[in-house]
Amino acid sequence: MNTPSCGGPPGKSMNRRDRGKDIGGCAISGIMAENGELFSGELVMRSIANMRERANGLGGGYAAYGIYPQHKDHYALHVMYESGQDQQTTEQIIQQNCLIHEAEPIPTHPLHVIKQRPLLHRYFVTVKPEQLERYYDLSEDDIMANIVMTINTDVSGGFVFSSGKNMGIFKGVGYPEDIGQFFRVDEYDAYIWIAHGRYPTNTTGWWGGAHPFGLLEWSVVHNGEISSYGINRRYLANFGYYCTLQTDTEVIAYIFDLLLRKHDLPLEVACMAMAPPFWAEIERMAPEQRELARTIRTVYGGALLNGPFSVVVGHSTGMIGFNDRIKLRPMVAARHEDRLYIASEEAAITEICPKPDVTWHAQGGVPIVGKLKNGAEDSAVAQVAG
Amino acid sequence: MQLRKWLVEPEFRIERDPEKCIQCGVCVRQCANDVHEYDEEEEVVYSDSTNCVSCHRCATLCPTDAISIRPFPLEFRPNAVWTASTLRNLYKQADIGGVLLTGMGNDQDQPMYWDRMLLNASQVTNPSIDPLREPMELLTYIGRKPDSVQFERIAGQPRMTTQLEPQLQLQVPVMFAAMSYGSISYNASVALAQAAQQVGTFANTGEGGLHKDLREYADHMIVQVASGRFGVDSDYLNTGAAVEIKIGQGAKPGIGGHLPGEKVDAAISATRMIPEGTDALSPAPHHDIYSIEDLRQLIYAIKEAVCYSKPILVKIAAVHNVSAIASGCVRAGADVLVIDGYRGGTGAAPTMVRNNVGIPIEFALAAVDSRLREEGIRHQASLIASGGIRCSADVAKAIALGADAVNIGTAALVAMGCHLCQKCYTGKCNWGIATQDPYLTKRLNPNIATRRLVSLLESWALEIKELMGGMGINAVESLRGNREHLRGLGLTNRELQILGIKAAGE
Amino acid sequence: MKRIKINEQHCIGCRLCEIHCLVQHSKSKKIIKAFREERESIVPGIHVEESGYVSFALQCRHCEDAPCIEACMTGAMYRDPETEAVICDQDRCVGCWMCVMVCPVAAIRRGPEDQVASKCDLCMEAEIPVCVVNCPNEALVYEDDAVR
Amino acid sequence: MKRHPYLIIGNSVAAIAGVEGIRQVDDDTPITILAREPHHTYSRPLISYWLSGQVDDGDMFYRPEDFYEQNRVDVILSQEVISVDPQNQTVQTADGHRIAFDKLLIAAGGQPIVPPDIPGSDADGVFTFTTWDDARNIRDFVTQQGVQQAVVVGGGLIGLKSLEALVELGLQTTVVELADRILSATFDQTAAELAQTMLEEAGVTVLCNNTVAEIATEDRQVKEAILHTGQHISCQLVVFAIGVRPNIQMVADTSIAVDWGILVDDHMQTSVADVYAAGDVAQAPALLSDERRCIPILPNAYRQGCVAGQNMAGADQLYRGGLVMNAVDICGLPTISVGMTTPDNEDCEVLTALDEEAPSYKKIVLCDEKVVGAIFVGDIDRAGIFTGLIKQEIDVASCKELLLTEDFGVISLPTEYRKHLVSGMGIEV
Repeated sequence: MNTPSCGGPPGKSMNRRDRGKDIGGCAISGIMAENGELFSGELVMRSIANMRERANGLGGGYAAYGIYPQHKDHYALHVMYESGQDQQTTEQIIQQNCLIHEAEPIPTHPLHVIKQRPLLHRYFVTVKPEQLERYYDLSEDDIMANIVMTINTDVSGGFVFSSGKNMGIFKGVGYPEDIGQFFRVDEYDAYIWIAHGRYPTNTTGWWGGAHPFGLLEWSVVHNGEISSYGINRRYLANFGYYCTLQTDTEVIAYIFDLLLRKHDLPLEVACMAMAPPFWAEIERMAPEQRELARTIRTVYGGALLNGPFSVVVGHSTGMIGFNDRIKLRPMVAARHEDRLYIASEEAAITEICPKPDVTWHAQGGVPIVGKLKNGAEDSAVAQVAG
Repeated sequence: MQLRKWLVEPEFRIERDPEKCIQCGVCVRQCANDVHEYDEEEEVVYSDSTNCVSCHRCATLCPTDAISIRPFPLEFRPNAVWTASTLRNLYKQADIGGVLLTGMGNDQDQPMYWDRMLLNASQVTNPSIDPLREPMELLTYIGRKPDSVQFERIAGQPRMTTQLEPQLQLQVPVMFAAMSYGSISYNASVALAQAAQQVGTFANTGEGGLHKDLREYADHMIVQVASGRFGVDSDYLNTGAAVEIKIGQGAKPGIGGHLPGEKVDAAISATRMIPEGTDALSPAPHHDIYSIEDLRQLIYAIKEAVCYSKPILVKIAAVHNVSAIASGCVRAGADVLVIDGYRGGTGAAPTMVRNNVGIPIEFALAAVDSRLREEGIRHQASLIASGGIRCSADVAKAIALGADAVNIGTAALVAMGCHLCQKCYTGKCNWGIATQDPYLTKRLNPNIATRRLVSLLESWALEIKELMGGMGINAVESLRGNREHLRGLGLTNRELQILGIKAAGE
Repeated sequence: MKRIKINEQHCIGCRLCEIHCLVQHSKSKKIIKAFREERESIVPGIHVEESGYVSFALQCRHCEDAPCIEACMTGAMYRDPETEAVICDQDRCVGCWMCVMVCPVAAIRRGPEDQVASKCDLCMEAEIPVCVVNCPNEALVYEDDAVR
Repeated sequence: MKRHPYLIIGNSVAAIAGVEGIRQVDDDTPITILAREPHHTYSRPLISYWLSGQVDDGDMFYRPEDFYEQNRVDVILSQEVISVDPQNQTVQTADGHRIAFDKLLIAAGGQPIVPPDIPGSDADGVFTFTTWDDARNIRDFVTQQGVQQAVVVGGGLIGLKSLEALVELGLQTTVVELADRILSATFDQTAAELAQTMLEEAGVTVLCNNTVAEIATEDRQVKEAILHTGQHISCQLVVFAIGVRPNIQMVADTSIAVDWGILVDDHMQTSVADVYAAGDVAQAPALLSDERRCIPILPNAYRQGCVAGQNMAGADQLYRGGLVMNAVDICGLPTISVGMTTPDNEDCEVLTALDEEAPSYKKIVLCDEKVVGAIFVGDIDRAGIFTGLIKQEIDVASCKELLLTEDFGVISLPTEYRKHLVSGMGIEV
C-alpha cells in the first residue's frame, strides 16, 4: 500500500508486541486551556494521582500540546529502544526519510520505582524534500505516518510513541504520578494536558503499551474495551492503517486520524461515526439530520466503536472526550473560566479545580469538545501543519 | 420409475403399530407415492415401503402416532469403500441408466466448518448487554457504499454532499435465497414474499419470474436474471426491489436448470413467459457472458434499464478461485455479491455434481472478504453468504467472518414443513412445497407458512441479539467482519489462516 | 357469534376433523378406544366432501335464520343463548327429519341407529371445536363473524 | 276498554313464532294470546308420538314452561274467538268478551274435515286427529273400550302418523284412501308403493281407490266401516284424516278477504291493515306458484308467524313464499318430499333412481334446468340440499349428471352457490 519504505501488512514482525489484544480498566484526565494559555504538567499529575485506585502500576502517561514552540514546524518523534542495535536500525530509517533538526535523549529523573526502562530518545524532523517528491501523491503527514508505521511494524525493538508537532507523549510502566516525575512532566508547559493511569488485566510490562497512544498530532487515552476491535482493525487496514499494538487505543487514534484528517469529516460527524445514535433515534430525527446519520452509519459501520469506553483525544487544536453510545464507562466534565476538564471521576477535577463553574456527566455518544479559541474551525485538522 | 425389487431393497421401512392404528386412512390420503393402501375387504391399512421416501408426511399427520419410518434394516455387507449409498446408486444406474438426480443440498458427511468455529462472550472487563433491556441493532443496509462521506463547507457550516447509492434495508440480516415459482409452489412463493415483507427483508424470485399476484410484495422481492432469462422484461426489472444476476448456484456450479414441461402450467407459463407445457431449460452459462467484461456489460445494461435506482446483485457459486472471481465481479460493478457454498440446496441436481463440486461457504466467504479488503474494495459491494446456513449461530459466525447478511433456502423450506426427503425433482412433494400438483400444493397454507417463516426469522433475530449482547456488541456492524470474536476448533493452521481466525485458547 | 369458517382452498382432505369430531363425541374421548368401541355408533358432525383436488369439511353453519330450528316440531333444535350455536337436544328429538329436509348444506344427519338427528354442536365441552384445533392446515378457523 | 297492543289468536306454532317475531324487533310491549285449547303451547305433530307412547306429557310442549313469562306474554287459555271486527279493532270471544287490539295476528289454525253426509260419523269411536285432546280421547277410548281394530280414513300425512300410533298401540288397522295411492299429494306411485310396503309389513291393510261410505253402529258404538265398494271392515274405532279446513269463520262477513283461507300478502298482512294471519289459517304466497296457497305444514307456519310478528312490530320483513314439503318416517322408512313431485308440465325433466332392496328411491324434477321437486325415500341425508336448490332457484345444468349419484353433495353444486353456502354468509330461509 502506501507505505514508503518497507512497510506492509502486519504480521511480519513477531516481536513482543504481537500478543493478544490488550484489555483493562483505567483512569483518564484531561485539561485544556481554550485560550491557549500554557500551564505546567503538575496540575494534571495531581489530578491523575487522585485516581490511583483506578490504575495498577502497569502503565501511566501524558500527552502535552504546546511544549516545543521552538520546534513547532518539526515532527517531534519520541522513540523507545530495547537496545542500541534497535536504535541504530531505527535511526537509519529516520535518516533515510527525514531531515533531523535536533536529536537528544529525553530528559528523565532517575526514580527507583521505575524499573527496566528502555532507551528514550527524541528527534525533531521534517520529511526530506526528495521523499516528498517521490511520494508526490501523499501529504507530508501521510509520509510521516507511514514512516512511523514502518518503524513500529518492522523494527522489533524500536517504537515511535509520539510523532506530532509541538507536542509530546511521555509514558511508561508504573503509576502515572511516578511516570510523571520520571519524565519531569512538571517542567513542561502546555495548553492541553492529557493523562492516563492504566489497569491492564494482562500483566505486560512493556512501555509502548502505556497510554496515551499517539499518531502525528493525535493522542488518545482510553478507558475500556472495544468489542468491535476486530472489525475496526480490518476496516482501518482497508485505508492502510496497520495496527501493531493490539490495543484499542491505537484503533481509536487511527480512526480519528482517518475520519478527521483523511476523510475531512466535521468533528461531530466523526464522533457520530464512532458512537452513532440508534436507528430508532435516527428515525425520529428531522429529515436532513436523519439522512446524514443514516449515511454515516451505513458508510462508517466499520468505524463504529462498540463496547464500553470513555476516551479523551488530544490534538493541537483541541481536546475531545466521549463515551460509548450506551455509556458503559464513567466520564465527568467541568468548565472553569477558560479551562475544560475531563476525567474519569469528579474528584479528579475538584482536586485541582475545587469550584468549577459547571460540572456535568458526559452522555453516551455525545462528544465533549474543547477548541482553541482562535482556531474556531469545525475540523480540528485544518490547521495541523501550522 | 419402479425399480425391480431383486436388486434394490426399499430404502425405508414403515412400521405401523397395530395397537395404535385406528385404520382412519389419513396416511392413505396423505401419501403421494401411494405407499399406504386401505383394504376395504379387510378394513385394514397396508403399507408398501418400496416407494417410501421418508418424508414423514403420514407419520406427522397420523392422529395416533402409529407410524414410524426407519432405514430399511437389511444392511449391505459392511464395506468402508463400497458404501450402501454407492451400491444403491450403482444398482439404480445400471437399471434405469442416465444421470443420477437428487434434490436439496449436499448431504455427505463432510466437515461442517460452522461447527468448528466458536463465538466469544464478555466476562468482567467488558459488560455483556441484555438485549431485552437495551437496544440491540440488526438493521443492515445492503448495497454499494462510498469509501468516505464528503462535505462541503458553506460559511463554515458543513453540508453533506454524498448521496448513497441505492441500498436494501434489512431488519434482520437474513434473506430468503432464490427459489423460483416452478421449482416451488405458488403457495410457497407467496409465503416467502409475505414473510419477507412482514419481517422487513427480501425474498428472491429465482429464475421463475414474478407472478402477477406477487407484485404487491415486489418491494421486498429481488428479481433474478439467470441464463434462461425466464420472465425477464423491463417491467420485471423495474418492479423488484433489486435485480440479481445469477451466474451460478452452490448446489450445482457450472450446471444449468431444467423445469420439466409437465410443471409448466398456465400460471407458470405466463410468469416465465414461455409456452405452456414446454420444458424450461436454463443453459449452464449465460450465453452473453463468456468473460468478466461481458458481465460488466450486463450489469450496466440492467443498471441503465432501472435508471440506477436499484442495487444489482451477482450470485456466484463458491468454487476454487472464488476470491479472484468475486473481486472481478465487484470491479465489474456488482453492488452486492452473493456467494453460494457447496451445501446450498436445489430442486434438482445431478448427484455427482451436488456432492463433489464447489467449496464450503465458510472458506469462500472468509477468502472473499479478506481479498476484497486487501484490494480496498470491500465497501464497494455487500457480501451475502449462502448455502447451508442452518441456525442463528451460523448467521452470527458468517457475519463475523465478513458477510453483510446471509441467504437461507433450505432452512426456510424446513420452516414451511420440508422434511428433506430430497425428492423435489419428482414433483411429488407431500408437503406441498416443491410441486405444482394442485392436490399437493394446497397442503401448504401460505398463511401458516408465512407465520412460520416470520417466527423463524424473528427467533433468529432474538438469538443473534443474545449472541451479540453476550459479546458486548449492540450493533451488527460491529460484529460484521469482526473475526476477533471467532475461534477455531480442531482446525489446521492453514484452515485457521484462510478463515482468518485464531485457534480456541489463543 | 363465533363460527367455523371454512377455507376451502386450504382443505387437504385428510379427514382429521372427522376423526377428532368422532373422538370428542365419544364416551371415552380417547382416540384409540373411541375408534375401537364407538366408531359405528357415532356420526361425526363434520363431513369432508371431495371432488378431484377440491375438498372441504362441512359442518352445520349455525345459520342466523336457521331453517332447522323453524322446522323442528318438538323444540329439540334450539339456539344456545350463550354461544348462539344451533344445538339438537337429542333427548327431545323424535326423528321426524324435518330438519334434514330443510338444511341446505345437508349438515344434519340421522344419528346413532337412525333414531334422532345428529349435528355439529361446536364442541360445547371444548373451548375451540376440535375440528378446528386439529385441522393441520387451518382450513377450518373458529372466528367471530363480524360480517353480519 | 283496555286495548292490547299485540293480540294473537292461537297458541300453536304460528302464534308462538309470532311472539318470537315480535320479540326480535320489540323487546317490551306486552303481547296477549287467546288460546282455544287449555294447554301450554304444545306441538301438534307430536300427538301421534304421544299416542304411541314415544313421548310423554312433559315432552309435548313446544316451548319451555317459562316461555310466556320470558316473552312477557299474557296468555288466556280456553278462550275461543268467534268473530273479529276489523273496523273497531276488537274480537269477540265465545263467552261474550270483546277484546280490543292495535295489531292482531290470526293464527287460529284449521279444523279437521269430517264429512257430515256419512251415516254414523257422529258415533262414539269416530275421531279426528289434530289436537292433543283428540289423541287423549282416542287413547282413553281405546283403553276403556278395549278397541281391537281401527280404520283410518285418509292416507295422507295425518292419517299415516295416526296409523303408526295405532299400530304401536297394538291395533289391527286399515287405511282407506280415496286416491290411487297413499300420500298422493306429495308422493308418486313408486314412492307410495315403497311406503305402502312398509305399512303392510307393519301389519296395516292399505286400501286405495276407496272410501268409507257408512259407519255401522250399535248403541252409538262403531261396529264396522262400510266402504264404497261394499266391503265391510270390522272396527271399533274410526279416525277421519281427510284434511283440514282453515278456521275462517271468525272473519266471515268482514272486510278481511278470504278464499280457502285468509288471504295475506307477502308481509303476512290481511286485506285489512294491522290484521295479520299466519299458519294453517292463512293463504299466502307460495314458491313455484303464481297463486296464494294454503300449505299447512309446520315450517311454513313458523316462518309466516315469525314474519307476521316482525312486521307487526314495525319491521319490513318479506315472506318469500311457502313450499310444499314433508318429512315423514313411515314405520322406520324415512321419506322426504319437496316441491312439485308429480309434474303435470310436459317440459319438466324427471330423474329417478330406485333400489327396491335398500329400499331407496330418489326422484328429482327439473324445469328449465332448475330443481322444482324431489322425493327421497330411504336415503334422505342430502335432501336438504335439494330444498335449498328449489328455494334459491339454482341453475343446476352444470351438475345435473351428479344429482342422483351416491356422493352428490354440496361440493357438486355450482361453484358460486357452493361458496355461498360454505362461506356461511347467510342461508336464506
